[in-house]
Amino acid sequence: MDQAQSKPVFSLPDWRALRNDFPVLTNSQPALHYLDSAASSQKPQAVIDAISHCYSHNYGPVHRGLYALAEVASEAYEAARQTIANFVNAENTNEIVFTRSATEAINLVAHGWAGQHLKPGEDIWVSQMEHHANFLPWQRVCQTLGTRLRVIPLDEDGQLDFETAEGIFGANTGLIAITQVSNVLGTINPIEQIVRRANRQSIPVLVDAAQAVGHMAVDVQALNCDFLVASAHKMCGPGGIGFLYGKQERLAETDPLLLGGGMVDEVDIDQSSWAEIPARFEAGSPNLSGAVGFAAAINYLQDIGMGAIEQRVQQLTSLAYQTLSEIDGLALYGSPESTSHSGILSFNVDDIHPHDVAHIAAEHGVAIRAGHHCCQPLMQRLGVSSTARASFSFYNNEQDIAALAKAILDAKQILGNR
Amino acid sequence: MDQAQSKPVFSLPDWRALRNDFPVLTNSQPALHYLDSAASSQKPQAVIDAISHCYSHNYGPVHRGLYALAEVASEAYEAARQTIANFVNAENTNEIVFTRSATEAINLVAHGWAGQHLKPGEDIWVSQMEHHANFLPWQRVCQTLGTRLRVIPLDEDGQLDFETAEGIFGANTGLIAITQVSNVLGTINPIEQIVRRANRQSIPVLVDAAQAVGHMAVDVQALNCDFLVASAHKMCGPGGIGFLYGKQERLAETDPLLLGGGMVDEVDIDQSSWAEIPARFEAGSPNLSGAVGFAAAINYLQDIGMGAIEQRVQQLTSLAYQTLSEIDGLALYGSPESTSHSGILSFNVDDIHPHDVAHIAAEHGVAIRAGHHCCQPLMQRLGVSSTARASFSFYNNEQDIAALAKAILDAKQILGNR
Amino acid sequence: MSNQSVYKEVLLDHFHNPRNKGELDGMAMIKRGSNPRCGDEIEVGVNCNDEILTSVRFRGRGCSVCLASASIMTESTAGLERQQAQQLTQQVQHWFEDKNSDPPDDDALAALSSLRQHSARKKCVLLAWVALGEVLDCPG
Amino acid sequence: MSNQSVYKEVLLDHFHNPRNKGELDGMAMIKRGSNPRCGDEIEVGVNCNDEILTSVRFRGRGCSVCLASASIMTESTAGLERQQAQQLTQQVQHWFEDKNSDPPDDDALAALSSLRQHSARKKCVLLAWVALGEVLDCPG
Ligand SMILES: Cc1ncc(COP(=O)(O)O)c(C=O)c1O
Ligand SMILES: Cc1ncc(COP(=O)(O)O)c(C=O)c1O
Repeated sequence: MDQAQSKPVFSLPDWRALRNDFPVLTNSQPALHYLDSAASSQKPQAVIDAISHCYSHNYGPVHRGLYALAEVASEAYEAARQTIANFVNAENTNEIVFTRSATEAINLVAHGWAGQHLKPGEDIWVSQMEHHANFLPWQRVCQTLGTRLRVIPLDEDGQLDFETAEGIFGANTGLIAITQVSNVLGTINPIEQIVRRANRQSIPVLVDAAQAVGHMAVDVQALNCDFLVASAHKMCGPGGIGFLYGKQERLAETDPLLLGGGMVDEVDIDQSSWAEIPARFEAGSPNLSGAVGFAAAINYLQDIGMGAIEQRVQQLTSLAYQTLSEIDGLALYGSPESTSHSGILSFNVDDIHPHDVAHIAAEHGVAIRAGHHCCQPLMQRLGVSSTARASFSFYNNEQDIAALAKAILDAKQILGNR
Repeated sequence: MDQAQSKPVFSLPDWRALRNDFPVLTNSQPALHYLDSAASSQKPQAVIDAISHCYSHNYGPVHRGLYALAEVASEAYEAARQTIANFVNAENTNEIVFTRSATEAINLVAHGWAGQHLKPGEDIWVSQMEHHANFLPWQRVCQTLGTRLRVIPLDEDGQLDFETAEGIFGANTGLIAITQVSNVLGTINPIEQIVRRANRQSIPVLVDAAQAVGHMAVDVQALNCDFLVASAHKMCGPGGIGFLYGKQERLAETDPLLLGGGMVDEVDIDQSSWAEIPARFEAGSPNLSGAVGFAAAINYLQDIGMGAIEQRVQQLTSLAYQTLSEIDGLALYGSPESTSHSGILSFNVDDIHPHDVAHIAAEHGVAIRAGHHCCQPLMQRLGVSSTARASFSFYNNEQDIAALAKAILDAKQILGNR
Repeated sequence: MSNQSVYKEVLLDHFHNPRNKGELDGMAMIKRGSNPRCGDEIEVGVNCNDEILTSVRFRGRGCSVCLASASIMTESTAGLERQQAQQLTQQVQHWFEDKNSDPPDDDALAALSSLRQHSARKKCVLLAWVALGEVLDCPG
Repeated sequence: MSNQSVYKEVLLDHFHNPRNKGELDGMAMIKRGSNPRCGDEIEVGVNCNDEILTSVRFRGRGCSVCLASASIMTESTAGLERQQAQQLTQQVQHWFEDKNSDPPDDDALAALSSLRQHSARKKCVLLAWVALGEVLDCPG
């Protein structure tokens, strides 16, 4: 990080040098064109080192010991919480709950908030582009509680179509759970506007920011959402850790999902009293190296600058869009030329099965993903069973895009309509 | 590990050399006497390296890609599952579910099995020595379902007292959830016998093996339990990962706790169908480095040998027991001279508050824990609000015990009855 | 593209010119196999005469590997005794599940060999075979 | 033991010979503070006359730090005006919450200073102070 800090404040990042921060990319022989960052990003050396350092020098149980190592561990864990709070501009540090993932965070809200506060007959709104993680928990809540699952349709460009989402901002809506960025289309949804309209009816909004945090500046106070979730592994951080942001008053009315050590004050045979927030939601031994690695990832990203990252990815995505558009028989989903679009492109080529496209790409050293991307409702809307998807990070470059185009042409040649 | 493998098969491990595998211990200046392994163990270099290597060479999304990195990742993840299955002698690999922790695993069974199969009025039995992780989830099930929480009392020696646990093996019992090793007393419970008696009435048994797996040979087929849980971080592995073992037929009748990506087959707006076992229980992006680090920890322990580890810890515990017994005014809880005892000693000294004992110990470089150890029901039984606890691992040595004794004498001198 | 490619001549030939593919009208026994993860669906139909498979056909959609594997399967099993076909089906499955297993004794299957190193494609290769196995296990 | 020890003379003196500790009969205002994590419980009682704290006493159980801090507190606040006592209470809390803050202007509190680097002991130090703060916040 010293390197990044010593550069003049206003100069552009040296993207070529930054790519070398990622050992998986530099260690790969032949060259790896990693275009699957939306599934999980690669990790910079700074994050790998932070984890090793934690285990080699500062490892101890968090919140549980009176000796130096345990104090250092507890302080590092809480400092990581602070880092996340600052990164998403939470008003209070205790509005950040560590979870194992975005998925757990959504399940926590579904169980602990929706399960406690929604009433039979009320509507929970999601969109047609939700990841299963932001779809299935609500489906279960509806089956259990008798609430109704409603779906915001998409227009031809893959944008949310509020015109046809009748009653979404009405009195019968109990919750809106919506993704900030689609992991298939790359669409960036207008969360601020949605929350503003929802607020008039005091409708809580949960934002699935798994594809947003770490990819663009995310400000929970500006969004003014009630809940927001993300995972570290999609933003250069380690696996096994994510977070839930919740407004203090919302967290105060949320029940814990997991019960166990560290989340109670007094335990009696018959009943128990929960600890304060956010400890209440963090049952079990805290994941210290996860928190430390997560904070290191955020520091790494902030050293580059979120604005620079966003711009870089937009440029790469535009270039990829142009390049792919020129390929005969290639269908791009969503509206990638729009400015409200992040670094994700989904497509199909001729009638070639996406598995074959991805496999042939792999034989070219290009890592893309094929499948339904955990978005079956969206696939139904698009009328396909799967797509190929290329997703871009700031560590990608022009050669990655050229290699992708070459691979697609090869796939056409091998398997395309004859 | 080469080092461990190249030694002749029947020689005793070189414990002094093994201690040097733990960078936190070798990096500490002045010497660290880490006697808090029951809270979380330190990590050997082999585990730290496995995690770094994963992130530097083999990192990719698990179960989701068709390119080489993703295939390597998926295979490493499944190989780790196999390693755990072998380690606890599960009949089938798919009986091992990755969770974030022992805590999550118990909550999964409480929600997904007990919550589905127990009936109002039935009894759930736990013991008076349970960790909150194996207590609170059952308390909630009882509050929700109308089942009754029953508690197996302890006798004077801190052993389960089945004489007074009336009806535990009777027709009204729906589940027994019991710890294999007490994290306060060190008592090893006779799980095999409990399961044998429970089996006559077809009562399922869940074993909280958080303090057992990695500390002694644990064989789920020999125990014949229905469920068993543990966390990697207490057995030289990384934070943020643990597992649930469940008999195939039990897992087949268990509902998932978390819903999201990777755990469904087909998703429709109205309903969805779960994927096969164990994928059904692993919603969200799998924690690759966690699984890889967990497997590395098991390999490390197996290279030393579980028998050797168990024996070493017993020797250290006996020595500590002898040494501490000689201290005037020191009260040891449980029955540490018994052979069914693992490397955990809880005690109090005179009327000195355990916080003070632990703090003064810390000033001597001795890391012990003070508090209720997430076992408030047990504290009530012992008639104290907290205890000091020293816990031993194979990487401890005689000097650690001498330092502990010295620290306790110092605490007596500073704060003891005058 | 490298020599390691799984997209070799024989496989591509079966994909571009699938054998015994089309409607299954008149087939005595039919089973469906599907892979919800990628939306692939195959139906396999078999006619028997005196315990001999007189005709094996398939229809459905899937990736090239899935379709080529089905096509190869129809050629390799037609004409076999039911028990022989069952054995071959098991051999193929075993071949893909256990990296150290020997190849089935049918050279026509060699075109699938390079796919064994791609665990993610296992389901694609086996979809038709699993369906055939179910057909053959039915008393009938 | 090192020189860094928090168990220094003044603290130990307050622990071994606590001031103003015992029954709270006759105290006008009483508040309880507890730390369920370690079972510690303190009750703080205050008598006022004309907005001046005439007597501050405590009882309860806790670790040496908790008891010594309570004892020091009773000496440091008795005789103050209610508002001054409130201010001191806030200063002490702030002093333990913010590592960069200045010490409160009462030299008697210096004995607590070395505990500031032990975040795990913060609750022990503050238990009595928080209870006192609640007493003083009550309209009286
Ligand atoms: C006996 C016992 N059970 C369960 C747990 C919970 O383990 P974890 O915090 O890793 O989920 C612990 C550790 O704290 C324990 O000692
Ligand atoms: C939009 C979106 N939401 C939620 C998730 C779930 O994230 P995780 O698997 O890390 O819990 C993902 C990633 O798979 C995603 O892309």
